[in-house]
Amino acid sequence: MSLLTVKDLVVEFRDADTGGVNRACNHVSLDVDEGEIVGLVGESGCGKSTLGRTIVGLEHARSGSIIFDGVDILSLPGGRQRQARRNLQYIFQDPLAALEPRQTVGSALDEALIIKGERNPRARAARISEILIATNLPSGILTRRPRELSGGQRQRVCIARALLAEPKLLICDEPVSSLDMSLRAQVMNLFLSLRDDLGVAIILIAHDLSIVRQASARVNVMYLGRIVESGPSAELYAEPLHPYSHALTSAILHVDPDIERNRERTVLKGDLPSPFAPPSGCSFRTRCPNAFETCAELEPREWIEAGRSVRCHLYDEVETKQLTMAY
Amino acid sequence: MASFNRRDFLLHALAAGTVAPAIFSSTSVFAQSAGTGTLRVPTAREANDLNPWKYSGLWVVSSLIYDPLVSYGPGGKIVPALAESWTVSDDGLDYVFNLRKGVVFSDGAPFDADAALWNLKHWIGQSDHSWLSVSANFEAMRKIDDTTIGIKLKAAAPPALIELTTINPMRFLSPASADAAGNYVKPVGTGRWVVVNSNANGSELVRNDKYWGDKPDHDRLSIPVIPEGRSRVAAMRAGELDMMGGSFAAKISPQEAETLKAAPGITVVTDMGTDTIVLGFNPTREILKDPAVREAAGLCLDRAAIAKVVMAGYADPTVNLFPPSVPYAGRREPVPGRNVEAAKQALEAAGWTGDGTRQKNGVPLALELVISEDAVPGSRALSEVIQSQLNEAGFQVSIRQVDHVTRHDDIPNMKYDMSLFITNGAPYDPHGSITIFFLSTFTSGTDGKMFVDAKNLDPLILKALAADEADRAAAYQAVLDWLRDNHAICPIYHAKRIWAHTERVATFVFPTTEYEMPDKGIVLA
Amino acid sequence: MTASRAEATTAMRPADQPVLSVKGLSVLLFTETATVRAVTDAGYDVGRGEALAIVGESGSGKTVMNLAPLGLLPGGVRAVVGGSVELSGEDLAVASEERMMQIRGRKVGVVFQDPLSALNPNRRIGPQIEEVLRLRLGLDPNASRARAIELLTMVGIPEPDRRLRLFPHQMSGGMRQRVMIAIAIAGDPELLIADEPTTALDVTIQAQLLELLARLQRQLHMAMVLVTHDIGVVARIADRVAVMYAGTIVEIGTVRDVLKRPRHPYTRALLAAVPAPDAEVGSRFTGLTGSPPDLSTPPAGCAFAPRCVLVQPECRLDAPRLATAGGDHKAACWITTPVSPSGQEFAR
Amino acid sequence: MSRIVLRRFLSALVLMVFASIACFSIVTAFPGNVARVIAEMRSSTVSDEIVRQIEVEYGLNDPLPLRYLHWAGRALSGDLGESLRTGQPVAEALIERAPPTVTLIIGGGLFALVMGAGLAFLGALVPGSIFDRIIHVLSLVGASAPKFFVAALLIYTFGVAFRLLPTYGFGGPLSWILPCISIGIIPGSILSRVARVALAEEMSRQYVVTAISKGLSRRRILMHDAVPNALPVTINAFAMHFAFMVQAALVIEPIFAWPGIAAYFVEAVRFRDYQVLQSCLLVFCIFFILVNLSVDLISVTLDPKQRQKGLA
Repeated sequence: MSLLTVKDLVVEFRDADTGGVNRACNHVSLDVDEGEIVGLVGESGCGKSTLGRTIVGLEHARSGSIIFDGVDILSLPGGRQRQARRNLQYIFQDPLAALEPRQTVGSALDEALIIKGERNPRARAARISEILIATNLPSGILTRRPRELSGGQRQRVCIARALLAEPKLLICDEPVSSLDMSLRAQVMNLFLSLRDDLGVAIILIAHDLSIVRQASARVNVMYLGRIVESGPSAELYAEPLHPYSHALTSAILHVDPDIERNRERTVLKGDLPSPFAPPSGCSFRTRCPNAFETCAELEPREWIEAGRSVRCHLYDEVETKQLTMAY
Repeated sequence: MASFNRRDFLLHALAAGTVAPAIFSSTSVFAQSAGTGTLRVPTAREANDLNPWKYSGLWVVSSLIYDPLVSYGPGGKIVPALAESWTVSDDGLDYVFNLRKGVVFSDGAPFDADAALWNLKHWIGQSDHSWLSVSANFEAMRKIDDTTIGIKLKAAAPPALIELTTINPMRFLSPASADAAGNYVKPVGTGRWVVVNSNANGSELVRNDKYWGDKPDHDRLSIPVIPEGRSRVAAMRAGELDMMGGSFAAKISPQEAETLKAAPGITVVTDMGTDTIVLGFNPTREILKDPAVREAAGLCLDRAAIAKVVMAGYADPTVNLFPPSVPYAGRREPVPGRNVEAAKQALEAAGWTGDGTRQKNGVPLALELVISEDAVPGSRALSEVIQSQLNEAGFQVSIRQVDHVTRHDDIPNMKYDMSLFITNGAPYDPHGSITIFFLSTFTSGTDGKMFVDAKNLDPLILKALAADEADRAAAYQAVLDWLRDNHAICPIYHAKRIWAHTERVATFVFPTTEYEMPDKGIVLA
Repeated sequence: MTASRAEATTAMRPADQPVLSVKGLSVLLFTETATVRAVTDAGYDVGRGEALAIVGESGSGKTVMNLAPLGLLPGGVRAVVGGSVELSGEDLAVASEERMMQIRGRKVGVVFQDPLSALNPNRRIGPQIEEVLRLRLGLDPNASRARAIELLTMVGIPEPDRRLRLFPHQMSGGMRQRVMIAIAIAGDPELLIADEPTTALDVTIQAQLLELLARLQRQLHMAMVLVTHDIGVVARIADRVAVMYAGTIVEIGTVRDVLKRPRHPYTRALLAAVPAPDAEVGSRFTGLTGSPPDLSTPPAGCAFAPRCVLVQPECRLDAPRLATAGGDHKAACWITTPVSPSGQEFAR
Repeated sequence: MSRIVLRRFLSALVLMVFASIACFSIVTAFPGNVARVIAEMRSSTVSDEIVRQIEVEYGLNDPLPLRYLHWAGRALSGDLGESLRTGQPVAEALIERAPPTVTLIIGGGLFALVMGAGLAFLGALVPGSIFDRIIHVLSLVGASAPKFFVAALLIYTFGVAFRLLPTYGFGGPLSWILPCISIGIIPGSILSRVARVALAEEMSRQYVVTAISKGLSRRRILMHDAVPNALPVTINAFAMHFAFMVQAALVIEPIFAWPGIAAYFVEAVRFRDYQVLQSCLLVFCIFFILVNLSVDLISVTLDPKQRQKGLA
């Protein structure tokens, strides 16, 4: 069953000076099952971080619903919302910024347990040593401060701290993008073990597509506040339906120079349009190699079939037929 | 400035070149200018309103512009000024003044009986000026002829002539300079100096060439305002001032006097002061009603040491209320040394006993000494010495330092046990201080009392004030004797008058009172 | 090898002379707390029209190795550079400051990692491009403006004359990096150093910029040094690649040699750490254990030994040097690339 | 941008209202009977009757809010009342006394700016040079030396010892030198440090490396990149010290016998001339607020992000 169901979520930002409105999440819907890793990919500014932050309550939703663990969070009053989100934890992109620089790792972890209400110091110590093992951190790290740690260690400390709250869902916003490739593996494997051993569900927000592909069962592709495609990751990568997904997967570089240099790549033209003035119709049409007149006129509807969904006018004609690559 | 060609530019540059040295030579408005005839004397405050009938102006400046009918001579002798001669009727009610002939104001208007009466009308007999006996007792005045006027009083006022020597509101403004309604507009008098301008920067005066007496030796008088003592001393040392000092112009503290004395080319001159610093007791306080307590306090004071240490020697220790420079100052009493043992004995005998702070019937011998630097400069240091000297005999003295406004609230309202007072000095004394500080029926509203005793002291004071010239000395002596015998007050010292001048001043002559600027007799080198 | 290289040098015609020739380069960095041997005994050549990629983890010295000889380390970092760096035969070590300014303006162009911080946020794009044209190329305002428009067109910026009036924050990351590239090629340089040029950008933009860099390099016939940690980028546009670990080049050769037949265990580990496109969903990631050594106290022996799967006792005694693994392909590993019996590798 | 400007103006206006209330209440809360002081100014003799009469005349017994409204209303029409001590209209006195204060603040500000910015620039041009050491020493001395001490030292050196400059008085340009230096040297030395650090920080930024890679000289980068970018920080620091020069003027004006507004205030404090006190405080507050407002506006102008945002 679904652990988290986001339905028709709308989040808007208003520029205080110009009065312009940026609809960072535009009727976004998302499902996460228990113990599932779901990927969320897209370019910076597409709204993927906003979606994550709104789920954990860091941003204010304008409309829509977030049902977590059977509770419709947004319908609750403020204080109860925090209570309802107790089992939701957020991991930031920059672990250094997320940690208090003067606080030792030990006291940061201890604090998390105190906030949770654990009064017994002995129990807290025991819990911390468990979590260090789970996150593959040496116990000597407890007396160190964030600056004295390697990037991977810092990120694992952040994860350890989040885990102390015994979350059912972790939202990880670019958890490995600041890490070297050799360290990425350590952190990503930790996520996989958390899911396997503790049954934690994870929303993995990232722009590194190859990592998302390997880690998540399902992937959502976001573009300008919309989820334009979602589906099982192996299928989506092997056969992307949306032209944007196609461009994204095509951007994954192969390490074999022979393969890499001989393959066809879809290189998108131009930049992400301003979210304050998105294009009419399909917001991707300005960069889409397949765009035609309808794209500028109508917003595409969502086509769903066999666990995959896509928002693209290319599928208007095939309608009931099986969704396949139409270009 | 549409076209500005090269020739114009050169012309301007040339002009600038000739003007520039002028600008830079007169670096300050008060810097020594090309002529040597400017005397530069600072005041600590600005002259403000030079209206002769108001009190807000600076009298030392007014004294240079306006003349009185009669002047205060050495030793309190009344000497002619705008009045060449005068007569007082035997009952002391009728005054007739024969005005000096041919005197004109600096604007050319004649000083005659009309001008004199016009001036008197502006203040005499009015409530704001009732602190002056000549005003309080005024009945009528009249023009006898063009150069003779008469003033009639309701009751005799022996200090009347001395009061007429003072500055505001006694002095004479040119009626021609007033507006149609007769109100003051600008300062024009018959005095030795004419105001060129006077503002917050200071006052610029030039010699009055129409002056009726000896004209000044120099043609300009520059009176800059320099509020800070330190800055005045520096300016003096830098040669930017010629002389400074006086209680009301720009007071030199004893410490500053020492600094100036050490500076090359600066002479510090002193003269016997005309006022007295007095430790006064609030006679309404129960503790202080006991003469033994007051006597003991007096015995504790080491006046010689205070004059030497606190005043750096610029003071004469005293037990007299008035210095000899004041008329009817009374017999000189020897200044006793400090005698703490005698003080202790006096207290013991009066029932004040115990170690540390003495007590009597459970009441500690604790007194509050209220001081204000604005009222008596040097109060802080003096009060600390008094505190420690009194403590030795078993007093417990606490000091409360207050500002100008609070003092003027608390002292008249008798919210103090002890306070430091300063007598008025010449020309107001002895009658002024005797009345203000000791007569129980008189309220000045600002000064408070050094001591009062309606039953015993008031009759003596009233007698002295009313006494004619022949009896006056004895009558004042009776008051002073009473004060001494009853240990009513503790006079401490007479501060010396201090002036300093540079070598530019060849001859320096003290003015007769501290309310005036040194002027007559000053000769520049 | 020494002999053959000497022969090669003498035989080389001026036209074939490498644009950049680095020999025995060492860089010591002085930080507040320590002295760090950031680069040790590095050597490589880059020829005209050739792209050399330098890969390694952060802290491996790949950026310092390229920027320190040009005096382009971030503010406050003091460095001592040893060895020789020759640009078109001119030794940078003996160049005066004045000459260095000319070299930096005319002969070398640099593209930095983060285009937002690499551009002055408070100046318009135009002046930032034009100042180099005016000061280093001596163009007048009209000519420099025309040239700036031309440069922006070359790097694929639409409406260049309008863009010149914009501030960096008014452009997207991709556009800013294009501006940065325009600045780098403004002096018509012989060598382009691109320091992680696509790392800070989104994937779709990365693709655009890699195409652009590759096209410009061909078009302008520049030598290019591409510093990156992304092996995919190397595979895409580099001709040769040097792999750095702990301040030393551990493997160097053609892209095909190094990426398809890696010799050094570190190169192999890096390649393995890249998720395979056909990896099973949910399978574990491959990575390296441990972390790079602290270069303020460099270890004896092979710096990679503590993390190496092939480590042998002798690896911890003496540091291996680059030895040929066939042709120009060299690696520094006692185990995979033992020194040839002739011992000539030691003669350097 | 006009939106931002308008907002800043409005908040400055609101601040001014609060400041005026504060000025009014602080002064009226002083102890001491004002009526008695007024009475004393009129005559040497003060009776309780006269005091009561004055209390009625000046509305001293009215409730405070009413007195404030009266005062504020009249102040808005330019009538700041009359000095209790001299009877002079306060507005007139303030205008009369403005030139010395304006000269002092502007002259001192300019000196501080030239000294601070100059030293910082020279220091940044050749880091570690003699200028850097001067900045270091000055910022240590400047932060600890009392203002009157600096003034006294200058007066002694240039006035008394060498007799080069006048020791007091507000006259020609030469007489401005010592007071302006006295008031400007402390903010100047602090500013030199702030500006030096700001420049150092700018010079350590990545865009400077870019500029070096373009083949530009250190001097040019300093002039065209670092200085403009260090300006907002420096201006902010300068403005703060510039505003606080009013406080320094309270010391400096009396020392140099400059009849300015600050000296007027000091004298008014002594005599509890509360009409003058309120007005001076109000003038100081308005000065503070205006300085802040101008800094805000300058910052907006200097920052292209804010500027563009407003235009869009």
